[in-house]
Amino acid sequence: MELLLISTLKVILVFAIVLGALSPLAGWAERRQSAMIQDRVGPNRASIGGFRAWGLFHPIADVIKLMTKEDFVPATRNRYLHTAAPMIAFWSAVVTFAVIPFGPWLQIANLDIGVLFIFGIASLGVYGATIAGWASNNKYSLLGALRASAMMLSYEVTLGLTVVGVLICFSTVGAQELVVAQAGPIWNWGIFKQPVAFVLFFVAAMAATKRAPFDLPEGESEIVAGYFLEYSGMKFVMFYMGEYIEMFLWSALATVLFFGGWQIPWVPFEGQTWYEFAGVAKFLAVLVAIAFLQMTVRWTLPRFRYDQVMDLGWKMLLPASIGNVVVTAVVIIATPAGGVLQRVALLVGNAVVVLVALAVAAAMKGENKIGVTTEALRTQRSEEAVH
Amino acid sequence: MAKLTINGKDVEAAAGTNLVEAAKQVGVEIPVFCYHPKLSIAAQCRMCLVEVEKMPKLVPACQTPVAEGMVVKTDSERVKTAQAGVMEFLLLNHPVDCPICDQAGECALQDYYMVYDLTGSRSTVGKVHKPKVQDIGGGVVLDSERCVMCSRCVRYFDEITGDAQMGFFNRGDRVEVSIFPDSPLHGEYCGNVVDLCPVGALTWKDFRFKCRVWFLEKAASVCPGCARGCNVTVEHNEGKVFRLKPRDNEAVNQCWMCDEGRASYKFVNEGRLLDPVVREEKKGVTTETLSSQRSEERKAYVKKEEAKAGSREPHTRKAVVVTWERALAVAAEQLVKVVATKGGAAIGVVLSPQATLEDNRAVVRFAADHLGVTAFYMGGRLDGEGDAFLRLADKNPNRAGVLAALEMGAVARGLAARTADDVVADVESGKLSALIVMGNNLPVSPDARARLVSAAARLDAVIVMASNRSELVDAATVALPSATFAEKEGTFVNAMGMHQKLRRGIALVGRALPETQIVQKLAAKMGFDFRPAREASAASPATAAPGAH
Amino acid sequence: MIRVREKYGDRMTALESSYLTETLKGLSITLRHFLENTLTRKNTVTLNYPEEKKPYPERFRGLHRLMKRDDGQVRCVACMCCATVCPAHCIKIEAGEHDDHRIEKFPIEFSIDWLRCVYCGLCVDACPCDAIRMDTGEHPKPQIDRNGFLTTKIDLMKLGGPSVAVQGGVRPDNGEG
Amino acid sequence: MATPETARDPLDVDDLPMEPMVLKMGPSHPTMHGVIELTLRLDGETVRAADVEIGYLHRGFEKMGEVSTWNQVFAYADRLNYNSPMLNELGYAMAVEKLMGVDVPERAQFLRVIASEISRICDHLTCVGAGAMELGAFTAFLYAVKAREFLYELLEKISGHRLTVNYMRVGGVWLDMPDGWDGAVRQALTDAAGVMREFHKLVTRHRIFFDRMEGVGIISQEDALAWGFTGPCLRSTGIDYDIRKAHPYSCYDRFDFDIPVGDKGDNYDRYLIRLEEIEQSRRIIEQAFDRMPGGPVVSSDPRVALPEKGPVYNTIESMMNHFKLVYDGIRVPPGAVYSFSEAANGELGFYIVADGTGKPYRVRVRGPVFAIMQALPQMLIGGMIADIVPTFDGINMIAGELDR
Repeated sequence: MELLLISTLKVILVFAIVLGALSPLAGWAERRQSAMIQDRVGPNRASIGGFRAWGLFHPIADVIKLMTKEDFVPATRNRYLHTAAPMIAFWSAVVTFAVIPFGPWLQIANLDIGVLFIFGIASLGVYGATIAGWASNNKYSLLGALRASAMMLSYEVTLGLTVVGVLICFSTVGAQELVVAQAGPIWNWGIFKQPVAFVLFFVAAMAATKRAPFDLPEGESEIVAGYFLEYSGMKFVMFYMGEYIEMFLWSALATVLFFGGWQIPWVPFEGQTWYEFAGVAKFLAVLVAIAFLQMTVRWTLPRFRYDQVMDLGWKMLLPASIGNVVVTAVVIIATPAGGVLQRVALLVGNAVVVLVALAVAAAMKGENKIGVTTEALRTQRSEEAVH
Repeated sequence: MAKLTINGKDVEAAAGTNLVEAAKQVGVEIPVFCYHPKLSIAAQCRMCLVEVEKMPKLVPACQTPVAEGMVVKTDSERVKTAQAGVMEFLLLNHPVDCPICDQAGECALQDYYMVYDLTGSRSTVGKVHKPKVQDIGGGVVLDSERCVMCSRCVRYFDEITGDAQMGFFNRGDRVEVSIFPDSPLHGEYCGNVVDLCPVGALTWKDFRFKCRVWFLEKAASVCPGCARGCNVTVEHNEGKVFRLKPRDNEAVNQCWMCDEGRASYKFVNEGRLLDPVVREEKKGVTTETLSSQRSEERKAYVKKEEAKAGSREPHTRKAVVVTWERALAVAAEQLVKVVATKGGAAIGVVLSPQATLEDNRAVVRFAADHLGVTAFYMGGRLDGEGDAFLRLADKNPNRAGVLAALEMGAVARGLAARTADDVVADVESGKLSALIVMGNNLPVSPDARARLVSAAARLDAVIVMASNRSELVDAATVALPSATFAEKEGTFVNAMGMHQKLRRGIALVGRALPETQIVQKLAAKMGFDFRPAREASAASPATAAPGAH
Repeated sequence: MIRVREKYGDRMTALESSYLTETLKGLSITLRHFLENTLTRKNTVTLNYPEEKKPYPERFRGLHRLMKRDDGQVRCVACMCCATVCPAHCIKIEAGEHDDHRIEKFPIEFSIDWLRCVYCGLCVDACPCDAIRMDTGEHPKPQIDRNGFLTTKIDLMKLGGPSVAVQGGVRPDNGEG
Repeated sequence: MATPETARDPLDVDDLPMEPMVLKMGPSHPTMHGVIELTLRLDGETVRAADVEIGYLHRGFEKMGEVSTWNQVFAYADRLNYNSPMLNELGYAMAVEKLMGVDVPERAQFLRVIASEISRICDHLTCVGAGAMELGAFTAFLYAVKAREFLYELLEKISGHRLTVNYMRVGGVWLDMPDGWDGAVRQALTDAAGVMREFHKLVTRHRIFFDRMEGVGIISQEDALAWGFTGPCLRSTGIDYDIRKAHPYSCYDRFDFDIPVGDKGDNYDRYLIRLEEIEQSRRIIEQAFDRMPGGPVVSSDPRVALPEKGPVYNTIESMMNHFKLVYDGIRVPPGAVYSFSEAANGELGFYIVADGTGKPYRVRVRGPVFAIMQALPQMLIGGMIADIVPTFDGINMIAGELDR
C-alpha cells in the first residue's frame, strides 16, 4: 500500500516535471531561443493582465488553442490507425521516463535492465511515425514515414552500440547503478571514459528524435511536414510533445550515461536530504543544457538528405561506434580496472577511433553518387514520360 | 485639275481647292483654327501659314487655291517658326484653364502645342482677363478668355443659320467674341458652334463637366430624334451615354445637327425599364420596392420572393419584377390562350418606328407567321416641329423601316400599318383582346392614351416591349425591357429612304434585350421554330449613304 | 572573370568533411548571437510593432490627402488627371459646377479606393493643381469590410492641409494675375 | 532501359508488384516560390521523371501593357520579378527609350545603375537565403533577409517604397537621390556584407550544405546554351556571358567589375556565383558613387517627361504639355524594338511595338526564368525529392516574371 502510494507520487512528480514543465517550456524556449539567435524579438504577445513575462504564457495559449482546435482529418485515412499513431509515438516517449533516475530515489522503477528498457520502448516510437504516415493516405506523409522508419532504425543501431561502450566501462545496465558507478571525482563520469561515444550518442540521439539536421522525415521544404502532415489539434500535439519528450529522454539518458546522473562530483551521497534535491537539480540542469545544445544545433545546421543521412549512419557513425566498442572492450580487459592506466588507455583508444574515422571521412569526401545516377538516368530521359 | 507638290509629294487637285484640303489628300496635316470647310475663308488665325516657292512671304494655306506647278512646304524651318510664333501669340493671354476646361482632350491648342510648339512661356507680364462662364443662351457657355478669335462661330451664324447672333467686340488684346446685347443665342442649331469652337471658349451646358472627353468611347450611329436620321457618334463611358455629336455625311446632315437631336440620348440613361415585369395575382416583389441596379442580387431576391409567393394565397394584381424566364412564360401563356380561343385576328401588334428595321421585321414575322396576326399599327412618337434645314416633323427615325418591315414580313398578305388612333378604337370596340406593343408609348393624344390604358385592363394580354417606364408599361400584363438605339446594332431607314447602320455603343442596360431576341425567346417559349432572318438584312436595299457604315 | 570554385574552394578538406569543425564554427556564431541578444538585444532588428514604429522615409507614398485653398475649400478642380493616370483605376471623381465662377469646377465627390490603390504615386505627379498628395506617411489601416477602404472627399480633406503652391498664371516677378 | 531497372532492385524480388509513384508537387506547396506545379515520377526517393506546369500566377502583364500608357506600365513592370523591381524597370525604360531615341541624362543613368545593383543584391540575397532555408538552415535565411532589409530601406528612401518602387520613368528617374543617401548606401552595404560574412561562415563550407548543393541539379554547358539559359544559371556552367559586359548598356561600360563563373553547372556553383555577384555589385555601386555626375535626372524632352510643377501651375504652355502627357501618354513613334538587359536571373528582354499612340501596341517580355524553367525536369531527373526545392531555388524562379 505504502509502496503503491509512493510509486504514484513518484509517477506524478516525474510526469509533472516532464509533461507539465519541461515540454511546454521547451516549446517556449525553442521559439525564444531561435528568436535570439536570429536577431528577432520572439514571442512576447500572450499576456495575463498586461504582464507578458517574456512570452512565457505562450505555451499556455498554445495548449488552449491546440486543445480547442478542430481535429481535421482526411476523409480517406485509416480511421483506427490514424488515431492510434500519435498515441504510440507519445506513449513510447513518455513511458521510458519510468526508469530515468532523476534523483537517488526519484525513479519510478529501478529495473535491472534499465537502459535496455529505454531502448526497447523508445524504438517503438518508429511505429508511431510509420503508422501515421501510412494511415494518413497521403503521399507526402508516406514518404515522411518511410524516411522516419529508415532513419530511426539505422540510428537505433549506433545509439545502442555507443551505449555498449559505456555499459562495458561500468559493467551494468541498470540506470540507477550506472549513476552510482559514476560517483566520486569528475573523471569518473562516462564522458571522460567515452568521449567519442558521447559525441556519437549525441548525434544519433538527435537523429532518433528526428530533430534538425536530421529532420528529413518532416522536411518541410520538400515533403511539407512528413508523417504528421495530416494531423491537427490534439493529435498533432501528441507528435509535437512526443518529439520534445524524446529529446529530453535522450538528454536524460546522456546525463545518466555520461554526466554522472544526479551525482555531484567529489561530493559523496550519504543519504542527506539536501543532496537529494541538489542532485535532482543538477540532473535537470545537465539535462536542460544538453537539450539546449540540441536546439542550438537545430538553428545552426542545414538538413541532411536521405542518402547522406544513411551514409552518415552506416558508413561513419556505425563503424566508429563499433570501433569504439571493440577498443573499449580491449582496454577494459587488458588494463586493471579503475586505474589511471585504464583511464588513459580509454582516452587513447578514443583518439584512435577519432583519427580512423577522420581518415575514412577524408577518403569518402567528394564522392557523389547522385551525379552518377543522373548520368545513367539521363540516357533514358527521352523515353520516359511522367504519366 | 492642277498638279502640285506638297512636301515633295505629288498632288492632283481640282482647281479652286485650297491648300489645306489638297494637303489632306496626301496625309499632310496643316494646322488650322479659323478654317472650316463649311464656312467662308477668313484666314485670320495665321496658323496655316505655309511656304510656297516663288512667293516671297508665307501664305495662309486656307486661302490659297492650288495652282499648276505649285511647290508647297509645310515643314520648313520658316513654317515651323511661324507656327510656333502663332501659337505663342495665341497662348499669350490664354488662361491656365486646362484643369477646368471641358475642351481639354479635344482642344486644338493642346494638340497643336505638342506638334507645332513645345516651347516654354517667355512672357513675364500678366494675362489680360476677360469675362468667364457666361451663359449666352441656347445651352452654350462662353469663356472669353479662352477664345482664339477664329470667328468660326460668328461665321456659322452668319452663313449657315443665316441669323447673325455673334460678333467681335472691342479691339486689340481686349477683343472679345460675344452675343449682341440682350440677345441670347436662340434657334435650334446653337450646339453646332460648340463643335465648331476649336478651343474651350464655347462649351455645351448639357455636357459641361459630366465626363472628360478622353474617357469617351465613340460608336458610329444614327440620331433617333427625327426621320432625318442625322449621322452621329454616340459618345459613352461606363454604360452611360454622355452626348451625341454629328458625324460627317454630305447626303444627310453634312456636319451639323440640331439641338433637339443632341438631347435625344437622354432616355438611354434615365427612367429605364430594367427588368421584366409581370402583372400577376400574386404577392411578390413590386416594381416599387425594387430599385436596386445590381442584377445578381436582384435575381436572387426575385427568385426568393417568387418561391414565397408560390406558397401563398393569391393576392391583388400587382406589377411584379420577375426573371426573363418567368415573364416569357407568362406572356406565352397569355398569347397561346388568346390565339386558341379567339384566333390571331384578336391580337393587335403595334410596331415601333423607334426600333430598328430588324426588330420590326422580327416582330412582324413572328406575329404574322406564327400567331396569325393581321392588325398592325404604327407606334412611335407624335409629330413635332420641323424646319427647312435638318429637322423633320416626323420624330421617328425609322417610319420607313417599319413599312419596309411590314412589306418584307408579310408582303403576300397585304398587310398595312394602321394608325395608332386605330388601336385605341379597336381596343375600345372590343375588336382586339390582346396587344403586343413595341415602344414606350403610342403616338396619340394624352386623352386617347388614358382611354387606352383604362381599356387595356379588360384585355387578356398587353405585352409591351419598352425601353423606358411609361403609363402604357404600367398598364401592361407583361412588360419586357428592350434595348435602346445606343445598345444594339441595326438599321434605320430615314425619310429619304436611306438605310443607315447603327453601331452598338454601351452594353445592355439592366436586363434589357433587343426586340429581336425577345421575340425569338418568346417564340421558343411558345414552341415555334422561329429564327429572325439574319440574311434579310444583307438583302435589304443597299441605299446606305456614304458615311453610314 | 572570376572562377568561383577557385575563390571559394572546390573540395572539402578532411576536417571540414568531418562535420565537426564547421558545426562548431556555426555554433559559435549562433551562440554568440544568442548571448548578445539575450543580454543586450544588440543585434535585434525586429520591432515590437504597434508600440515601436519605424518612421517611413520622407518620400514614402502613403495615404492620399486632398489639399485645401486658403478659405478651406478643396483645391481640386476635378480635372480627372489623377483618375486618368491611375493604373489601378482607384480614383472616382464626380465633377460639378461651382457657384463661384472663379473656381468654376470642383469635385462633388472624390473617392479613392485604398484597397485598389497600388501607391505608385502617378496621381501626385499628374496633379496640375497641387490638390492630391501622398505625403501623410501613413499606410491604410485594416478594415473589416471593403467599403472601409473607400475613402470619400471629406475624409481625404481631413488629412489635407492648406496648399501654398502659387497657381493659375500668377507670375512671381510681377505678382499680377 | 532494362539494365538499370534490375540493377537498382535490391530485393531481387521479381514478382513483388512495384510501380513508380506519381507525386504532384504544388501548385500550393509551401516552399514553391510562387505557384507552380511539378508532377514527379518517383522511384523511392529518386526522381525518375518530372514535368513542370506553369501559369498559375499569370496576371496578364502583357495584356495590361496594351491598355496602359507607357509610364503606367512601370507599375506593372515592378511586379514582374518582385525581388528586383528596379531591374525590371530599367529593362522596360531602356526599351521605350531605344524606340523613341530619347537621351537619358548622365546622372539618371548612374542613379539607375545604383538602384538596379541594389535590387540585384536584394534578389541574390533572397535567392541564397531562401536556398539555405530550403535546406533547413532557417537562421542563415533570416540573416540574409536581415542583410536584404538594410538595402530595402535604401530603396524605400530613394523611391518611397520597398518593393513597388515605381522609381523610373521614360527618360530618367522620378527624383534625384535624397541628401545623404550615398553615405547610407555605403554604410548599408558594409553592414550587409558583415551579415553575409556570418551567413557565409554558417553554410558555405559546411559539409551538409556542400553535399546538398554539390553535383545537384547539374546542367551541361551545351544543354544550358540549347535551352536558352542566361544569367547565373548559364554562368554556373562556365560561360562568362553577362549582358552588362557583352553588350554594355546604360553606363555599365564605365565600371570595373568581374563576372563570376562556375565549372560544373550545379547548385553549388550557382550559389557561389550569386554570393560573388553580390560583391561585384557592391563594387559597381561604390564606383558609381565615386564618379556620379551632376545634372538633371530626367530628360528635358517635353514629349517624354512631365514638365516641372512650377511652370505647370502657372503657364499654359507647360499646363498643356502636362495634360497631353497625362491623358494621351507619351507618344512613341510607330515601330518595334527588342531591348535586353541583365536582370538578376538572366536576360530580361522587352520586345515592344508602338503604333504611335500613347499606349503600347504590344509589350512582350522575355523573362529569364521562363527559358530556364524548361530545363528544370532535366536538372531534377536522377536527383532526389529533397533536391527538387534547392535546384528550383538555384534557378531562382520568380513566378511573377515566369507567368507574367
